Amino acid sequence: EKKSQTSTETPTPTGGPATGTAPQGGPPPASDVILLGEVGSLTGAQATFGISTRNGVELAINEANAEGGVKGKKLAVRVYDDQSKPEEAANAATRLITQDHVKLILGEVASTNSIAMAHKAQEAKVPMISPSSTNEKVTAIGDYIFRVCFIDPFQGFVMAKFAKENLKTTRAAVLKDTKADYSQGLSDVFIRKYTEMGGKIVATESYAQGDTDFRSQLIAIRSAKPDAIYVPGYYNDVGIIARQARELGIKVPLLGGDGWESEKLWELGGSAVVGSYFSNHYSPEDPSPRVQNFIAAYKKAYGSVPDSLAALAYDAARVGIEGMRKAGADDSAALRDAIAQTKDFPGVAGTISLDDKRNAIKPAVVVQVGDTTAKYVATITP
Amino acid sequence: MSEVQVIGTRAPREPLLEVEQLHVSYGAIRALHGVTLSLGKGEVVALIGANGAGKTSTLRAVSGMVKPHGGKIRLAGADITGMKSNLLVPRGMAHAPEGRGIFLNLTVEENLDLGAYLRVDAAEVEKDREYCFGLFPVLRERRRQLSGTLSGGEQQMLAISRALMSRPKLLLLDEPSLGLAPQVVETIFRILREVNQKGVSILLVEQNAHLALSLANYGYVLETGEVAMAGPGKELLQSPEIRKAYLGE
Amino acid sequence: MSDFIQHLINGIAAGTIYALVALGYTMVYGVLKLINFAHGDVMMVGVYFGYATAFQLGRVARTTLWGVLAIFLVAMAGCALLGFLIERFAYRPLRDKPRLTALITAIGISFALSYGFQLDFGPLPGAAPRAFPEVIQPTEWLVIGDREVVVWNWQVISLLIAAALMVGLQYLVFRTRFGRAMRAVSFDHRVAGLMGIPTDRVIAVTFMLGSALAAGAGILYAIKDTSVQPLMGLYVGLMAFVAAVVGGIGQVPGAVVGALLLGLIEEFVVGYTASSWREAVAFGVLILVLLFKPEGLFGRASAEKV
Amino acid sequence: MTAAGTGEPLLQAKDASIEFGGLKALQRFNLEIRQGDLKGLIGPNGAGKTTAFNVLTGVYRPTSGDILVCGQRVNGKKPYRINRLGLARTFQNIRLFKALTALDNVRVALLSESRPLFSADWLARMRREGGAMATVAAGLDAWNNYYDWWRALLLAPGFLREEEELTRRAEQLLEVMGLSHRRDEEARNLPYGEQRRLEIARALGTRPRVLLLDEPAAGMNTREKADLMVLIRRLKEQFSLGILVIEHDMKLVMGICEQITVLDHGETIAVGTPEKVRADRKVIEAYLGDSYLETHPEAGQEAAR
Amino acid sequence: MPETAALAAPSILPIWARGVTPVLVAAGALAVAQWLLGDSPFFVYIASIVGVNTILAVSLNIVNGMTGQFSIGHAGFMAVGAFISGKVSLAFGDTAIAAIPESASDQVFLVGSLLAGGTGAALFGFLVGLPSLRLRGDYLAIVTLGFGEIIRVIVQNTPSLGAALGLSGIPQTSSLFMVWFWVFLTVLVARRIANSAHGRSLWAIREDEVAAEAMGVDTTAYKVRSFVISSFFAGVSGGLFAHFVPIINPNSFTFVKSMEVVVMIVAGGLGSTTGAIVAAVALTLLPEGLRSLFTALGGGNADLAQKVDQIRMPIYGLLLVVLMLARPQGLFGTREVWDVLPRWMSRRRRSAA
Ligand SMILES: Nc1ncnc2c1ncn2[C@@H]1O[C@H](COP(=O)(O)OP(=O)(O)OP(=O)(O)O)[C@@H](O)[C@H]1O
Ligand SMILES: Nc1ncnc2c1ncn2[C@@H]1O[C@H](COP(=O)(O)OP(=O)(O)OP(=O)(O)O)[C@@H](O)[C@H]1O
Ligand SMILES: [Mg+2]
Ligand SMILES: [Mg+2]
Repeated sequence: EKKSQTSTETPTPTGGPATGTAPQGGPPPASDVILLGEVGSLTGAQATFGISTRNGVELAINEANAEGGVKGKKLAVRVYDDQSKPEEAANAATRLITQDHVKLILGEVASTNSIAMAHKAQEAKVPMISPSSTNEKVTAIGDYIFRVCFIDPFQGFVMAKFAKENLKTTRAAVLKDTKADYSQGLSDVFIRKYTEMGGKIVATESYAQGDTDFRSQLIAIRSAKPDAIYVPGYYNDVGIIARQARELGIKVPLLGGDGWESEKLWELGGSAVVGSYFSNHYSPEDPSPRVQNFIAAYKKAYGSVPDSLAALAYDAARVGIEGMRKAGADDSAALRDAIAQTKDFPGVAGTISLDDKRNAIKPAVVVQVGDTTAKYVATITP
Repeated sequence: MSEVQVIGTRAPREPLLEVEQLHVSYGAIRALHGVTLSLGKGEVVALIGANGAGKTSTLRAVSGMVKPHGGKIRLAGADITGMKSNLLVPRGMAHAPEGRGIFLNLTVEENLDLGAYLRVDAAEVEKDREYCFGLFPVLRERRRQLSGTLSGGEQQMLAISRALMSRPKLLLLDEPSLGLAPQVVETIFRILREVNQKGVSILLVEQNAHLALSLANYGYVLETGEVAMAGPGKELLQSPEIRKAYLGE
Repeated sequence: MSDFIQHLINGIAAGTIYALVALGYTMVYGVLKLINFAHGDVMMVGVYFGYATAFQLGRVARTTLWGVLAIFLVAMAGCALLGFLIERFAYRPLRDKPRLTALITAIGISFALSYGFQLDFGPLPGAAPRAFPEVIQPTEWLVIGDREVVVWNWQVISLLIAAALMVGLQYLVFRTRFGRAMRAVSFDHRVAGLMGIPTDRVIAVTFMLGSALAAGAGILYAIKDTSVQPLMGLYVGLMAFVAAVVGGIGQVPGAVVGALLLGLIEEFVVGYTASSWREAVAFGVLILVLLFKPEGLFGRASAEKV
Repeated sequence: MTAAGTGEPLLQAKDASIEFGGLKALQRFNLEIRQGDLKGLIGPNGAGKTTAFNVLTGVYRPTSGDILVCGQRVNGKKPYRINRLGLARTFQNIRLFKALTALDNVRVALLSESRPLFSADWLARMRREGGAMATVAAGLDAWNNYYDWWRALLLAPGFLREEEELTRRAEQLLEVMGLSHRRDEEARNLPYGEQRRLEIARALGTRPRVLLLDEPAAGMNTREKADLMVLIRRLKEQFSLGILVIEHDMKLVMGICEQITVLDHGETIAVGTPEKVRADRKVIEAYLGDSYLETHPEAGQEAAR
Repeated sequence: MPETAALAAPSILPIWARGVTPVLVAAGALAVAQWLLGDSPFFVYIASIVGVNTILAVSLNIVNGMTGQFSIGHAGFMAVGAFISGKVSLAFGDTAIAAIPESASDQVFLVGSLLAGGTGAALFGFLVGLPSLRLRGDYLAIVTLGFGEIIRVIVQNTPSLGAALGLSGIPQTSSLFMVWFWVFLTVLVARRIANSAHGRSLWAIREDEVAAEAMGVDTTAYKVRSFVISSFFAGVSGGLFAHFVPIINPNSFTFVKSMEVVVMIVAGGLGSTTGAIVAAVALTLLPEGLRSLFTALGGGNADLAQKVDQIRMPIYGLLLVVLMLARPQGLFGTREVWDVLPRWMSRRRRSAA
């Protein structure tokens, strides 16, 4: 799970897609429309997550409709807010399934909420694809639950490997977000792998999502004199962390995960973040047309560079649509199988193949934070 | 509405306070229905009546603590019906309310100074404070004590002093003798006489009908929210009804 | 050791910010006995005012003395107005009603503001945090050793401001006529009216003062933490409330001391254990404090005589 | 209940004193109330009368000296325990349960009535035993209470009858105090004088053996005071009480009290029959004032001798 | 205020039957409801949420409304109940009583775990109640608030309780019947307390502690008891919550949640159980209602439909303000239907006769 950006300027509603929404009223959708459901945190502590996820999904659906929809039917999505609360997520999922009779559910970002939804989806046998919940438990819930992102352990491993082999560090410190299960997962694996590879963890500190003063943790880390600091948190915390670290005279590079990926990182971190590394699903620098087109289209609609949350949401939606193209939307079992078949699917956030645990197998890239953009450094495969 | 029984004659005076057909109710409870009374410049007018007759409600309405539902109140000719209390103080009204209304979280001295809130003449205020301390020496002893810890009677003294501190033209007193030692009660009535001689008009609610009526130029008897009887203090004191109903004879 | 000192300094700095918020809080609180739940959110709005102003001024202007002053003034004025409106339309009508009634409207306002600012259309900023421009260039004010102990200029600045405000408010409340009026109103506003005190105005002014203070505090807070986002008010507001109560309701110095205490506890918990225990320990300590001083640190035993 | 020996003192104060930061509000205060007594406590404002009540009823703990209720030492005991020993009071600054109806105000006081696991009288007797017995009584009391919670929750038949019984008794008490017409009015809406009477009704609800009245006549007119005098006497008989009255109205005090204690600055300056007290120089100077002599010549003559 | 009329109310019944009959009737009615509506997942889910909030509101009302102790940490007790009973159910997850059908034994275990949760919460209630003997008003509020936060933090840092991710896999054995039966019990208890000497003692404490003491009310004991009772039911509600929400997570029990409950009881009318119920139901359904409304309205307009769910919360806030301005004493003041109804009925009966 990771955060997204919303444009600093307010997005232009008219520029926004017009057809990507539910048909009139509550009653089951007219038969010539296939209704998808999405649940996200549009309000509350994690509101930024939900919004760009929503945008990504929307974009995918509009493109699909532009291409003529699925089997002659148009697609539409209904988006519900879960206020970043599991009970609300479960509620929203139930509502989508029983009231709106959606064929496919997309979401959530936070693993907790995805799990809540997944139970409902599995019960009702409605396929669900989580774009960016990275906790292992999510897909373990049942055979109707998929995801298009890699899971925490892999990212932890990637950064450990990179730090040890590419950066040749020997002493690392970890600063993790205890409120975010995601951050926990990454740092646990990082610590394990890094030590296995012979490195030494010299300090482990923690903070809580939304904190804005990290000086005391950083002081502790500073006195441990590490070569690098692993901060698998979210860009809006990381930005501030970076500033305050430099402020305290800490010069070693910060390492992070896909949670860093956002324009906001520069806004918040300023020069302080430059030179640090993080693992990611894709690099906007990736010259391949499919990535560049996506970025262009997204920019056009929402006036900002898509973050990996948007990219993953976009992929998730397209994987789902692809499934429908193969198996149609009406037979949920068939749809499930079709999605499960996904192999070497050309997603913008990396090529996706789903394994038997319904998790995406895909390489990760490591990028370095430049002055204005993230520079591609290395690709690390499972 | 029942007939008002008027006895005796009233010496004509330039009216200061005129209340006409005053109606006050608290939610469902109708406290006053049509109270009419007047008070001339320099007069002492007493309001007596049984519990719940509406004496306090009348004062509250006059001093703007409650909004009347009907009727007119005029002060020195100007209509003040439903006006906020704090606008009446500059017009020379002071009200020592039922339950004393002491600021228990403030010291005795601060309470007195609040009485003079709108006054700017520091020196004069100082004088008046000394005057009050002169009247009630206890208060001087306790000037720095939180008034919350004063005894009931001491609080009563404080309430009256505070009312005097604003140098009012019209003084509304709700049962000033409540909970005071006999000696102090006399002091108080002596004071009232003094201030009245200085030209302050007084609207006095008092349970001790004897004291009240012997001080007052004119008196009204309230019964269940209406004026039942009116007349010069002395003559009311003589009237058999009063002696029976309020003096327990 | 040097770490300890640094923690001490940062703790005090953090506490100072809380103190600034708590001061505004405790004023309103002292007068209305109203738990002004929206205080933190008013602060948040103030920060956005400052943010907007800073942008209008542009890179250069906003770092000049006048620019900084302008930022503060605009924010404070804006919040004073906001505070006035809130008081006028959400609290005043409920003044004679049970105290909790106003608490609910306060919560309502708080929701409206904090969630409203999360919306990302119209003039609203959206949920994403923004970097607050460095209107005060952070510079070391004092450096010991190899940057082992650093005192930053903004830390000193906010400390001075807080100290000044504390003295000022204490004077206002206990030495001035207006202060006496405030305390009278807080005890019984109907009788206060009988003293000729313009109750409504006293309360309104107090409210505007409190809100303006919140805005000022908020900007210092944003400078310290270099960012601003719609939910920032929630936690700070809560902590301000806690500090104000622990210090003793309506006690100006109490609010400050309570806030400093809070700041120090948090800093040291985070510095020497795990930050995830911060609230727990902080509240644990505060509860203990209250058990030993039920009227708060500076609170006098209530003067109620039987 | 009534049968309790008239002889032995129900309430005793032995050299009770209390200070408030230097201020000696009450000094070496002595008093005895037996069943059927009707005594008065007077003195200038701030003399310490109400404070005396507070010390007797456990609101304040005496800094020295003893308070005995039914022969048992109660220093520092909680007010509600003292009340259950049979001591009830009214307050000078009326303290009714403002938002409750007149009826409920009285019914609150009646809680000790609920028919429990262990009989109330029985426990009361144990408490008066004092010492270990009292502790046991407290324990059993708790059980009574738990038991009673369940009866309330399960609406045990006995409980229902009792509730109706309680209501009836409450109504009777209102009747006695002449407040029946206010049964369902919220206490805060009653006029001052009626609030005072309601306080007395409430106090009687706790089945006291001694009743302390703090300025019961305040805010009543001469006529109502006259009625009150009669009422107080009647209460004493009807509920076989010992009564102690604080009052500034000499007519009332002198009229109904057999014995009067006079306080000044916390010190007891005189004790005795109305005649004696009224004639006491110290009392006249400190409290009654010379004019009192003028209005009551007979006192003057006595004083002269 | 409770009325003797309230007790006379079900006087159609013989006196010995009044205790249990309502319970039996309710059970029957709920069984039918279950049978009729039980198979609509969405309805059941919403109804369960509403039920849980109702229990919370009614129980908090015992402390805040009746006893006048200002508690703003109710979510804490809910959390305690949720995690304890959740853990219990996980422990007995796959055991079953052979003698009876599995579904039945599930319910038995559910009730068991609920009681466990309730008792645990009640224990904490006792602990939190103790300070109330020394602390008044907002000082006490801070303690309750602090307690709530402490609980949340502890859970967040305890892996065995799911830490940040939350506790999942709890058997989802709750049902419409179960939830609303507990709602009924809570209301019944609240009401019967209110109509007993105990309820009056609580009110006395709310009105004036000194006077209450002087009238023989053991204020300390009563304050603690009110805390214990109210937290017991809060705990049960938490337990129920854990058995129909797939995953429970500390973020569901923040002080914002506590505040929502306070809002409910004040909006309903402090001290009025009826009000608490109505407000709880209304305020819980409000966001869901707005959702339906907006989707209906915004169907055509893409942009609105996009923002709908974001606008709900600000609107919710404003509606609160409006509500309190319109009815400052709360929906019901301090009145109860069962105080008003019986008089009304008896009047009808009389007029009929
Ligand atoms: N705050 C209030 N709320 C509701 N009703 C009230 C209030 N104050 C007074 N009343 C009612 O108004 C009527 C008149 O009361 P008021 O206090 O004016 O009488 P009063 O003559 O002052 O009695 P007392 O001599 O006892 O002071 C009474 O019936 C009383 O019940
Ligand atoms: N809690 C307290 N703290 C400080 N001083 C107190 C406190 N309670 C009472 N006093 C002081 O003790 C003295 C006696 O008070 P008390 O109320 O007993 O007087 P009283 O005899 O009842 O007078 P009154 O007839 O006016 O009611 C008063 O001077 C009062 O200021
Ligand atoms: Mg009156
Ligand atoms: Mg007294």
